Amino acid sequence: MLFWYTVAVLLSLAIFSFLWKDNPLYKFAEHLFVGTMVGYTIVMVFSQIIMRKIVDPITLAVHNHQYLNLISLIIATLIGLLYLSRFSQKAQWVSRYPISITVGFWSGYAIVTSFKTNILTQVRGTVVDDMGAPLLNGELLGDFIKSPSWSSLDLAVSGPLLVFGVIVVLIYFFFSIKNENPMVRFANKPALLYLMLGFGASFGYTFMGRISLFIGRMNFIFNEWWPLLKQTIGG
Amino acid sequence: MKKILFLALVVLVSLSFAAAVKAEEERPLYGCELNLYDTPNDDGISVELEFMPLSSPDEVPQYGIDLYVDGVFMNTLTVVNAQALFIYTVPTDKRGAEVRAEVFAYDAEGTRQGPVQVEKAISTAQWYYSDRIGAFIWSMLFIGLIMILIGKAKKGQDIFIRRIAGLEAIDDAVGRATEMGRPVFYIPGTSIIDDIATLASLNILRPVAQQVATYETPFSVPIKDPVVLTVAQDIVKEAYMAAGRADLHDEGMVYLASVGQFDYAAAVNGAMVREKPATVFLLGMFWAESLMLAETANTVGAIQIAGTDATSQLPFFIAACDYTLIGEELYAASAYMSREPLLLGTLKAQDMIKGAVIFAMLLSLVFMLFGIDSVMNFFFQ
Amino acid sequence: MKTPWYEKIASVDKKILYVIMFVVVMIPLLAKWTYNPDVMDEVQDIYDEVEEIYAYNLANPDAPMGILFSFDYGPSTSAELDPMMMSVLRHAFLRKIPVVTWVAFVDSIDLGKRITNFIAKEYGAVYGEDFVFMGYPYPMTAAVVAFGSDVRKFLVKDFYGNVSTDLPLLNKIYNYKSIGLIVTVSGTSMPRFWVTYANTLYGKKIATGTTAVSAADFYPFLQTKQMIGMMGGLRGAAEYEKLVYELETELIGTDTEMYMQSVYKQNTVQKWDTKVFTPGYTEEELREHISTRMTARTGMASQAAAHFFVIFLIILANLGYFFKRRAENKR
Amino acid sequence: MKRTLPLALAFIFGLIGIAVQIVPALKGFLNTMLDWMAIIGSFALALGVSSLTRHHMTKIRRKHKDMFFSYVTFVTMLFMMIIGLIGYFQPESLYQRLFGNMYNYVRVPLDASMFALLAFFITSAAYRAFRARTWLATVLLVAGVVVMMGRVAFGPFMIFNDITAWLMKVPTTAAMRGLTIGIGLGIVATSIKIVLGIERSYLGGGE
Repeated sequence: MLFWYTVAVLLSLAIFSFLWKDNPLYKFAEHLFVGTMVGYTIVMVFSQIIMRKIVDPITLAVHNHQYLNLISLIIATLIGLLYLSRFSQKAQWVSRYPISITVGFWSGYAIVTSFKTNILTQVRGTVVDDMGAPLLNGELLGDFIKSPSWSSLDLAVSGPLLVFGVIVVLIYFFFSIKNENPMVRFANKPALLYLMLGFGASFGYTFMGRISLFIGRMNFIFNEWWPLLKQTIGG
Repeated sequence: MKKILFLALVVLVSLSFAAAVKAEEERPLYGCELNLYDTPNDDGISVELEFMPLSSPDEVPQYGIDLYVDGVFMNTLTVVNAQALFIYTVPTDKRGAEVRAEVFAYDAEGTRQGPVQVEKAISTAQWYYSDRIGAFIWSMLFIGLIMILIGKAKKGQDIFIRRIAGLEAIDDAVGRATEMGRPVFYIPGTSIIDDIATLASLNILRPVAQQVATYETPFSVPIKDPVVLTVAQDIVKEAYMAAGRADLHDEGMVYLASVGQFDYAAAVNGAMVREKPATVFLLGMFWAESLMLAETANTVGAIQIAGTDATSQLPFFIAACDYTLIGEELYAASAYMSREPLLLGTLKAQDMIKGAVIFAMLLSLVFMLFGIDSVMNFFFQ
Repeated sequence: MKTPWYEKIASVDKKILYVIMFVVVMIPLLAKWTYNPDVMDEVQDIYDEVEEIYAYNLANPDAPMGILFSFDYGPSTSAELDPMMMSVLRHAFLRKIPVVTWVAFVDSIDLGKRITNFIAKEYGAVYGEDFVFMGYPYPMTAAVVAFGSDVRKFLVKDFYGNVSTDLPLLNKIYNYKSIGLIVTVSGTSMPRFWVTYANTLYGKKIATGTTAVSAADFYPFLQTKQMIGMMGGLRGAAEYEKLVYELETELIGTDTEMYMQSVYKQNTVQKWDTKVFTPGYTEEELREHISTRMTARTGMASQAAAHFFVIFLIILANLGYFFKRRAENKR
Repeated sequence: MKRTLPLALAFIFGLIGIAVQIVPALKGFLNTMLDWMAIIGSFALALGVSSLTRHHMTKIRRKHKDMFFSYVTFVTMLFMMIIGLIGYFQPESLYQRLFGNMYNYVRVPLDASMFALLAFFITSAAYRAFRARTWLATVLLVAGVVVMMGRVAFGPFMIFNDITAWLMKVPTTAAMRGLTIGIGLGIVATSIKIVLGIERSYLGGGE
């Protein structure tokens, strides 16, 4: 146990040494990391895909006489094997078949999905909130005028500001309209303002999580490994 | 829709039920609410069962639901009367199977009473996802528009594209590397080929590689995914041939650096500090490794041209890189750089669809002001 | 020629920044400084809810309410999320509220078991009577729905292979009627799942703990009261930790070490199943139990130091930039 | 054969990709397709490993000064592979435990440490980028600093916490949403171009 923990700590320190400068310790850790991950991936592809998706189903299909299934699996395997044509100079172009099948399938697959999740759902979220209340809401504005306070102001203007921001950012990224177009000129500055506020805030927001990761690492070294070391050495 | 109605029903029932408790009125003996319906949006191998016990737990502590598929007994579900909704998906394993559910009530002595309610449903397959049909129609509209505009572009109609700073900078950046005699790195994101951002980045790789070949600058393309590797190898090779510098091409330029997220970052960071590139392209899909690559590139004094559609990583590129292609600029790049009429036509179509989306959004907003949501539901179902 | 100070600032070596950053983070961590944040409403709400369950249980000793804890996170986010889970668990055990725990992912089984037992041990809780660990229920949706009628029918055995109907705790708490609160701690979108199922379908109260990065996603649910409270990131954890620390001081005094050892001094050691945890502590274990009582607050001290350091750096960089530009304009 | 057939395949499989998205009755078929994609993709790993091997072999052949480290990569790769494969056929064996330990105490800490380096990178990036050069950079700077303050605020500074919440709720959401919609259009357009065979540079470009 202590051995493995120590390995983990030493490797962590080797990675951190990169911050000072590139050095043999980091190089060692880096190459070890690459080797481990590639080896791990080979094992995973073998056990999760070659065995679970090819060998086992084929055996099962033969056993249960599901020939349709069997043919489908064999075709897929053969297409996959076409990749190996790249090892020969002459037949290299055959590897384009599996590539175009993969690229074609995923492109087609992406069309409706991204229209739905990236566009329609997002636009809907700009028209009404999660609870189905409209973002442009005259009533909330009325509430603010009746009883002005910070919270009622926030409620009244947040929705419209959000809608405005989405629209100017969308307009900012029109490619085929000249910059002199009054609409584009109008949207330009507010769009940049929204983008920069958003990027700055996201940056600051993520900062916390990144520091936490380092603290977590240090906690491992000082609160897990160090006590274990003392315990083992001390008896 | 049915589900929502049913939920509303449950709420109503429980409300009236609460009222009933207060009034100490009689409750239906062995009462219950069973609802059996075909599973929506599936390929017809199951039906949904929803069950709400209505009797008091003292009188009927437990219910049993017998399930039959095509008249053959399958199993019995035991439902403890917690006066809460019980949901279950009945698998039929084939299309067009008739499922029958019979509810029996067990009284306090454990005697089986009933059946108190019997419901039937047939499992059927649907031909379209009711919630995706809107997206499908929009997509078809988009395809149609692209076809039309490509036709126009082919006829030679000029299509204007505004300047994109990040792409204008590519030429200078490669030139700078040549002057300094240091290599150019191109990182096509760390995602797989399924990711359209990776494809967008590979589309930019070609003109960049061609330029690098013309300038005779050392080139290095470390890659994470094996399929992306094969594609990138072809692209770079053909780009060198197109530039007439096949002699400079080396198979080792495009190589697999590693296969995982952070081991890839470790390997590329290592390569950067050792080979000291003058220009680093970071285009494609990135996750947390974005900032590691960008900062290391800065440390070795490289110009970074970044671009990603990952909104969570854009702030880091904006902060750390010299030029950043923001979101859709990455997708526009291939049209922008090649100036090919077909691609420009698509870009124009994209703008038009965007205009339509904005218009539909404004219309929905206006109607929502008056509490009318049918416009929104029509456009953005 | 001497380089002016503002030039130096503009071109300061990154290594210097890194070293100072390292020191700034390490000092609070090693010196065990604690940062006591103001408790925000969304965290206080969770605490109050647990206290309400305690009050309810005092009034109804025969039909107590329990809390369901779902470990919806894996080892990768445990630095931020462990302290939250530990604090709320401590609160529940301190108030003798029945505790049911389970995990949402295969990877988390070990983690869920370890933390449940770790905290249970501090208060001498008895497995099967005061708490149970149900392991990894699969599929999760079915398990959540099963709690609507009788979870013992779905999870016939607990993690250790005991028959559910033999466990006294599960005979009192087997459906949502006797679950007062569901605590989901997660680095993923699992809290949404809980809102959809347990809250919308069964009207159960949901309390969430989440990483700093995901916290923004869940604010809408707080506004709509679909979640009663949320702990976001290390800060949320530190706030709850502080509340529990105060409660603990009030109930058992400042000498927690004494208290923990005293639990196992009586001659009733056989009460505890050694499969779950061994009664009694070694020196090292004791120290670990004490130090986990302040992980979030010391972490938060480092965190705050890092934030202030970076803000200081940014101000410095801008001053340097300002003076440099002024000097250039003069020339 | 070299160009037309790949384009035709992309078109056909593109249509299949669209169909499985909108026809629920094809759910079973979708699973078959996903299995296909996994199977096909798995063979590319052989190319990846060969590329990696070549990369490091070149270093060794050229007697590069870092050739020792290339050996490190080879040895760990083979080691992981062998213990993993033996462990797969002999579950519960020593090999499998060793494989598990290599994963937990070599891969996981390396991963976590690389991730933790970001704490430093984000610091230097902030130091460099957050300068009030233009009004835009100033906006970025102010938003960043306010949020950083808000995340650890206490006592009288709690106002920063409220501003943070508002910044995240309104401008950030608006900006990200606008970007996401535009990106969605870019994705759809690129996908359509590929399915229709307009964009063909993934086949190596050129005519």
